[in-house]
Amino acid sequence: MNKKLLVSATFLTLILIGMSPSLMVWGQEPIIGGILHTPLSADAHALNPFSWTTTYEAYIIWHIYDPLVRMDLENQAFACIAESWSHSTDYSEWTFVIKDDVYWHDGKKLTVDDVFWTYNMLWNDTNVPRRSWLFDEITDLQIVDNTIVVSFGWGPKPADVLYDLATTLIVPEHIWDGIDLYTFANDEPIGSGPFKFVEWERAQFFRLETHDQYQFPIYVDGKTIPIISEVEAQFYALAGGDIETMANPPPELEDAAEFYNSSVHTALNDYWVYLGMNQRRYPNNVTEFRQAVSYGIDRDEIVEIIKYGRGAVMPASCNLPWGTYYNPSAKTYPYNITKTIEMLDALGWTDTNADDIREDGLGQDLEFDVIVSADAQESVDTVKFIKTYLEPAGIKVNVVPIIWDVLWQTVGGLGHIDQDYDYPGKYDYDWAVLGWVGFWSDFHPSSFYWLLSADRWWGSDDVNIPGWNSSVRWEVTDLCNDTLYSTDDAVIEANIDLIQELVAEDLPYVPLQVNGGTYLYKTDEYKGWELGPTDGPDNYFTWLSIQLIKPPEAGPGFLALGAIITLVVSVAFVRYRRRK
Amino acid sequence: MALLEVKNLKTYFHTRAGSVKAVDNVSFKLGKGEVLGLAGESGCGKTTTCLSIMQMIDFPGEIMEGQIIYENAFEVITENPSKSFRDRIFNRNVENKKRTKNLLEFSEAEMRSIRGNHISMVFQGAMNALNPVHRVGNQIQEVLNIHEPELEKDEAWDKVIDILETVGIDSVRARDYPHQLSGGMKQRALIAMALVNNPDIVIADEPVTALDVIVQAQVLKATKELQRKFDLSMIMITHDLSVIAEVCETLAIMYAGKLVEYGDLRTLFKEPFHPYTQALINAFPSIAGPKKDLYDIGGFPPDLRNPPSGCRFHPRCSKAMPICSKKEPSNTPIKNGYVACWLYEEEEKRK
Amino acid sequence: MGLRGYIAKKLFFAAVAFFVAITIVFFLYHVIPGNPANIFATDRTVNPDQRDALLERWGLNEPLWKQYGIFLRNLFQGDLGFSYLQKMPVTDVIGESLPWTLLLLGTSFVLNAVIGIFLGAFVAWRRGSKLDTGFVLTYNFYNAIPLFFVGMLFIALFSFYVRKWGWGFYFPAYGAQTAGSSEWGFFPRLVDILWHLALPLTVLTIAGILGWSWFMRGNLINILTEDYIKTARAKGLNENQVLYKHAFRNAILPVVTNIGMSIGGLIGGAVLIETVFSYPGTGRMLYEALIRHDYPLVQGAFIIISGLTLLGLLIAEIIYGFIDPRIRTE
Amino acid sequence: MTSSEISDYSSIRLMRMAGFSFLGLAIIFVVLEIIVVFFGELSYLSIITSLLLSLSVVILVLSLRKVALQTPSIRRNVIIASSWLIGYIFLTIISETFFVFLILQVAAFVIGLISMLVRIISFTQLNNTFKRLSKIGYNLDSQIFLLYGWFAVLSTVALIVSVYTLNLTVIIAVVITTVVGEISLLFAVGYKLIQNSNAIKDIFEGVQKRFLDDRPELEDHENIVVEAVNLEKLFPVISGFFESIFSIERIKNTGRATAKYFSSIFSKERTKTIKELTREYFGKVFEEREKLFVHAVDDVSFRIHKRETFGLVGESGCGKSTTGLLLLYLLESTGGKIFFKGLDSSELSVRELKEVRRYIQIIFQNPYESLSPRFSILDIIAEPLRLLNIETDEAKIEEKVKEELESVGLIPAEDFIDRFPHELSGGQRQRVGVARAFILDPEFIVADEPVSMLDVSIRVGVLKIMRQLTLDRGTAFLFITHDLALARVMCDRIAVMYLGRIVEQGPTEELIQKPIHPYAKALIAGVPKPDPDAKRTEELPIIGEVPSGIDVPAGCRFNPRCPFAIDKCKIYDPKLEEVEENHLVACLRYKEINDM
Repeated sequence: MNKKLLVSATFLTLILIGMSPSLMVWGQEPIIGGILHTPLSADAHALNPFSWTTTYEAYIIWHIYDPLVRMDLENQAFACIAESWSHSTDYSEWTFVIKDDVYWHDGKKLTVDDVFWTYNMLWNDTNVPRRSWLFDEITDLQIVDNTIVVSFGWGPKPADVLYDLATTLIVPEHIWDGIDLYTFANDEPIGSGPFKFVEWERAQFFRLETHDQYQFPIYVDGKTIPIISEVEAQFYALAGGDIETMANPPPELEDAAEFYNSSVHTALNDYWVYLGMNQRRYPNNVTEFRQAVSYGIDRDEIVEIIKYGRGAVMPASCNLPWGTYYNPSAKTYPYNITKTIEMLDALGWTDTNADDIREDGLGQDLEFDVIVSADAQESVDTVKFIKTYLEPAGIKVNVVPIIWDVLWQTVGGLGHIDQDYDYPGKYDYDWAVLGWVGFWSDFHPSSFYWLLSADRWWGSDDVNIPGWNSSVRWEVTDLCNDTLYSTDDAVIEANIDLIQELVAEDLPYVPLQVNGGTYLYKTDEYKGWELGPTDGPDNYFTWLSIQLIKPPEAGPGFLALGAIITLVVSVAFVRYRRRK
Repeated sequence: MALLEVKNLKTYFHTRAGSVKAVDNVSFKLGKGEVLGLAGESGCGKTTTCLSIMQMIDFPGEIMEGQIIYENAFEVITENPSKSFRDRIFNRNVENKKRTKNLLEFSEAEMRSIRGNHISMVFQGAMNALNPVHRVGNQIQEVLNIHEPELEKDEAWDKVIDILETVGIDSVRARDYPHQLSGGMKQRALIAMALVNNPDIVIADEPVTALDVIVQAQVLKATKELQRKFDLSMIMITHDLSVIAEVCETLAIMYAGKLVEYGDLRTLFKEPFHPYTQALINAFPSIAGPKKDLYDIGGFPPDLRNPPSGCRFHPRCSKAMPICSKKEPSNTPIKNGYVACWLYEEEEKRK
Repeated sequence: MGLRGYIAKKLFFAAVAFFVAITIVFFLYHVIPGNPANIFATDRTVNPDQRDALLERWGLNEPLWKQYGIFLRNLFQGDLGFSYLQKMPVTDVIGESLPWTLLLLGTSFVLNAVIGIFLGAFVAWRRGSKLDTGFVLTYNFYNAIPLFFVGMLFIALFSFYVRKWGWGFYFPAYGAQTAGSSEWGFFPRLVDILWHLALPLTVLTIAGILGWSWFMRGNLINILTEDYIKTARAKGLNENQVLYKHAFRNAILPVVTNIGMSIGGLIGGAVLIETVFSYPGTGRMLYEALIRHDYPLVQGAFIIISGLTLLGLLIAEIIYGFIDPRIRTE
Repeated sequence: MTSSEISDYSSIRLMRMAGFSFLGLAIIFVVLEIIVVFFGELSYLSIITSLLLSLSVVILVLSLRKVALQTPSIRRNVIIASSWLIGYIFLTIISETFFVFLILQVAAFVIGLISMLVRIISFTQLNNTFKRLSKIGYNLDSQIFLLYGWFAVLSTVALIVSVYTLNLTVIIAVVITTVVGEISLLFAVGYKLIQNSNAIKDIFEGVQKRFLDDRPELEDHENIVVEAVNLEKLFPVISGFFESIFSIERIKNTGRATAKYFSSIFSKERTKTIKELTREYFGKVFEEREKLFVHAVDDVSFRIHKRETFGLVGESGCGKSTTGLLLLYLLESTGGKIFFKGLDSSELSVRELKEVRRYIQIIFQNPYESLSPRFSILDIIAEPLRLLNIETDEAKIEEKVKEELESVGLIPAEDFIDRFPHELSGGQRQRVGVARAFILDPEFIVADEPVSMLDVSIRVGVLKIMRQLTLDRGTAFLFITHDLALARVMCDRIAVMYLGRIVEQGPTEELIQKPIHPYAKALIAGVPKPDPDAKRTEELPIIGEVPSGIDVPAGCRFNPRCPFAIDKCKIYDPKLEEVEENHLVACLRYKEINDM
């Protein structure tokens, strides 16, 4: 009996010691300033600021490196390495003044030479992925004192230069000079950003500490970025206090967040989803038909049900209502199935053979296969919804989920490969559900240029994946060019208004929704969260302002102590009884 | 003076379809140095009888009644018997106040010190009775390890070598694994295993059935010699009367869970009393002497869940009388034994 | 002669199987749709020339058979290639994740085998008892639940609710070690790693233990009806001696051959568990490399995994040869 | 009939086999050529070489046929060697034809490895064969094969190197070496064959003559139902292969031989030729492989007449069950012939064999396992009728089954017809088995230990029924048992088998009363007698147990256990000789023994 007691007490103690988290911090100094924990859902691959391939890598890289200019939460330019910037009157020559008090993480001073080296490399070395299309347009680079002068053959808009070119991350010349970018893993990156790289355990975590020579004060001591692949696990980690923020919590748990001292912030994501109707095929190239389909889709319901309300309806004009250039008179397509039916009837496309499916002008059934990425359950669900919406209007929709690679190939997304040869499956689709990334809500002219001009996307017409080729397209292209070269704001505004109206009327893309994100963040430990309409709580401006308000619990593991005492007492007890 | 006496042993197997009376009221005696042959068809209860003596009946079997009196039983009685798991399962009464020589009252621990030590058993050895993953010598040595733990390892091994040579196996084979031995050698090894600790009684269950004739003859010869050498008491279970004829002195014939005839071997072979014994002896083909026609008993053995009333042999008996199907015959003494048959009971009564 | 020949035979077959496996992996993976150039497919900052240059640099513009030839040649030289994504030699990438997988799988495997076998033996010995019934029920119940769900349940329970309820202890919901633990010194770090290991290991091991003991139980129940068990009892052995000296070793023979199979199962389960618990193992890495078309990494990971499985199988068969004298001496 | 005459038939089979493989190879060549031409690249030379080589193999096989007549072991060797060679050629063709395609080089790498093994084996095998040949007067020097073997090894190594380096020059060099090597081999073989052309002529003529004239004379065709002539069944012990390939001994020997050879080249003091070296290091190892056959049935001949029960008696492992299976056509014999009603089984087509099987039935040993538990008794017995479409009318089938059941003593038949096997006792089940065997009125029945699982009281009944049915229906009956006493009850004639051979054969009573062969004597003496006074012979005449079928003793197979064995018995293998009418004994000393 005694023996059993002893053994079980020992076991219990060992288990308790093993379980005790407090032992982990035994003997450590109490944390001042605190370490911020923000999760990533997948590992980064290589910390190269030019050839990153996933947002996860970009996230880490933007902690470590700084550009000349960062975008603030309202998408306005914020001076980072550049102190100020100016341009010639025709916008063709841009001058950036470099700050004097910027240091690399290894203590060296950041000079204009580093900036020049970085820009020069991207300008001249065509093998390096250029993070901005404007590098193609540069005609000359010069250093004058502490300024760098960038010359163009024409005058791009300030928005283009600031948002696109000046956000290029600057790398230190003394480290990068002479390396082979293809094999450079950049394992211990040296940047000038707010956080210094400390440690990266692959697939586990990143550890960053505050750059103490950073130009702005930072109150936290550092950041730990654990990689947590499952959102549920992220949620429990957040609720349990292991991490401070997370994105897109499981919807069923979202409401529970406030019980665990978390706040919810919702913002729009940089992701637009549209229904691409392959206009290389009849009847997709009939504008009235596209409009009819557009009327037949209840976008509000899709956002509400499939997206759990996270997001917004995508306007047909490709510009969000609160954007700078939004044109309220552009056409919208509120859900109206009777209108769809009317329009189809007006086209004369009726059901003649009584199979509940209308025939088009050529007598073909209005039956369409919709290809959609099988990885994205939300998109598949969206198509299923569209199927039910269009059924009463006599349009039959088949859901065809396929893997992303194949989908991208089929819709012609491979871009340059298209021009050279045909590969199997190219453009062999009816409809597709796709998205765009990279166009902020406050559109500036270049966004339209990117999206709708016939001249972009490495010179191919595949940017218009649905094969938009009507006369309106050329009109829009001309307008875009006009806008880009125009210096008159009134003309620009008028052009953009017109573009929006044209696009909304002609519908190159049948709009669906703009995805949104929901973020949770712990309010009881830190203050100074900065939140924007398109940004979560974890952003550059939060990093600059966040402060610890609750000291972390630290000290010896009381539980372990208790366990040891229990052990000693039980041993003593057993001994005592045995002697007796 | 009987070394082992089985009195009214009843062992039943409880199945869903009813109790199988595998051994029903069996009694016999085994003297010192005597070789008893237990013969009968398969399923007649001869193996169950012997397993009952060893108390190795497994669930759902149960020894219902009877006594197994073992003369040297007191040698193993321990002072403080404790009930083991198996004791509890089989409801053994080990806390009795007055200890008798009845093995059925022994605890599992006490039975263990009897098994292999006082009473050992030889199973059909052709394939499975030796553990394939242990060396033959070690398997034999194990018996010594259990029952004579004070024995040094070397001494025990010497003993193993001795006994193997006694039964006619070359001592180098002690380090072999069972699959390296031939059938005959395996059987010899099993016999060696049974004999290594000088038991009083050896129960041999069909020891030569699976062997070829020549090997069979060799093994039987060795067995006989060993029995004489050690003055062993043996119970030889077999369905082969010729094996019994060769080795045994006393013969017991079982039929359907009953002992139908018991007596001196020579007498019984010359002048069998029970019709079943007669039939059995006549049904055996022989190689010696002139060719004779074989006797066909006819019919088939009964289902023991539902045995025939009265004498269990009566449906197949050529001399059956009306009374046979109504009442069970009792044991009628004959020369050196008894027989359970109405034919002779009537005679007794008539006298 | 016997055992050596046996081992040689097994080695030969293992080598052939390995070769076939890597060939299949190479071709299957190269002919499925999609290619590594799509890593940049949606990235408008990478222009066509750069993509072509990349493909050429990676040797992907060569015909498939030539790529295969080069792949094999490199393989024989011990070179698994250069990961496109990680910009590191594949051996280094795998070298970072493999120890974690081995830690998780190896520990789990040893625990599975040892506890599973003994539990199985124990349950078989008490077959028909309440313990046995309980075991059978548990086995069926646990098998009916998907492993990742069990993992999630464990996270919710032992990582979060215990903290919420104030039990004073908890297990981490993610990762293999605390960030920064590398500066703590050996023992605190070891404790930290074990602490992180606890949950995934438990989930993986419970399933394994149940599987192994189920198998063991079945074997032992069969073995216990064999004649040599009767012989052993007739020798006067007590129940424990019969069980562990005679029945156990025979029952364990088929279990040993099962090792290879169970390693395959373990790796399958480990991918799930690694994902659920964000454990930095080879399985998870393989999964990511697969969807990103990082050919060399996938091939490398596959070679390692199939190599491990085959190695396990080989070891199992050699162990079998050692413990079953019938194979050893024939 | 002597064994050499019978071997003729085997060798014709061998010829056929060689012919077919040649044809098959030719087809493969054509296909390969098409492929190669289609892809536009080709090394014709190697294809042609391989073609010629395969031709040479065919000639080789033919030339060896005469030799094959002499002893079974050489014949075996030839078969093995030629099949190895054919396999090797096939592999060579693949590896060298596809050589030009870089992708298949890797396949060639693997195949090359295998082919190297095959080459090593085949040339040592041939070496052995030729050693034997030279002993009996055929002077085909094995040196050339050794040379060729070394060539092959070197070229394979070069092949591997070439694949590794992917270097075109090396590849071409390898092709040339291989081609030169193989052409030289071809010439060498051809030269030797021309030298021995007379022998070849002899062989051809001899074979033709024998094939035409030497059909066994079957006297009394009507009465002989089954005749086994020099039946032979060898079971290869498969596991031996890898052991022999990978044995450390062999690897060491290879190393030693190579080292010695090269050292002798460099030291310019050739102490030993390659031939001697190879003999020294390889010869012995490969002879081991030859033993790895279980000689289950070896040279067994007997006849079974109508209405006759023939007993095969012997200890377990003596080959009696295998003989039964051979006679049932359930196993294919490796040598000898079976005549069923005068029909030679080896000349029957598959369909004809099926037809013949209808007349041959089996009674199994274990009635507990041989009856399907899900079939009713009616279905079990009627199954052959239905399967062979002999009777389609269900009522008639039932009638017939009932009749059959009654004839085996399951009376009344109505009680049994709808029952299932588990409801019957062992004896009843075996009677059902007997009924099933007899329902087709077969000409011949094989019963393998039909009563050994039954109890004594049941046995007699089943035996009597079988005996009765055999006599009533005139069936020939093969009764396989280990129990001579049972055989005495059942059989008209008995053959005693020992280690795959019949050692004594004769009428039952005569054999049991007056056995001649020492083994038969011992067997009879060993049978237990159910009589307490008639003790078994106190001193058993023989000792030990049956040796394994793999290590068959030289000379008389019984000599290690025979108390009468003398030196002569260890050398000469006795043939069955007729002692009295119908009483055959295979013993060299039977006269002396019986006089003793």
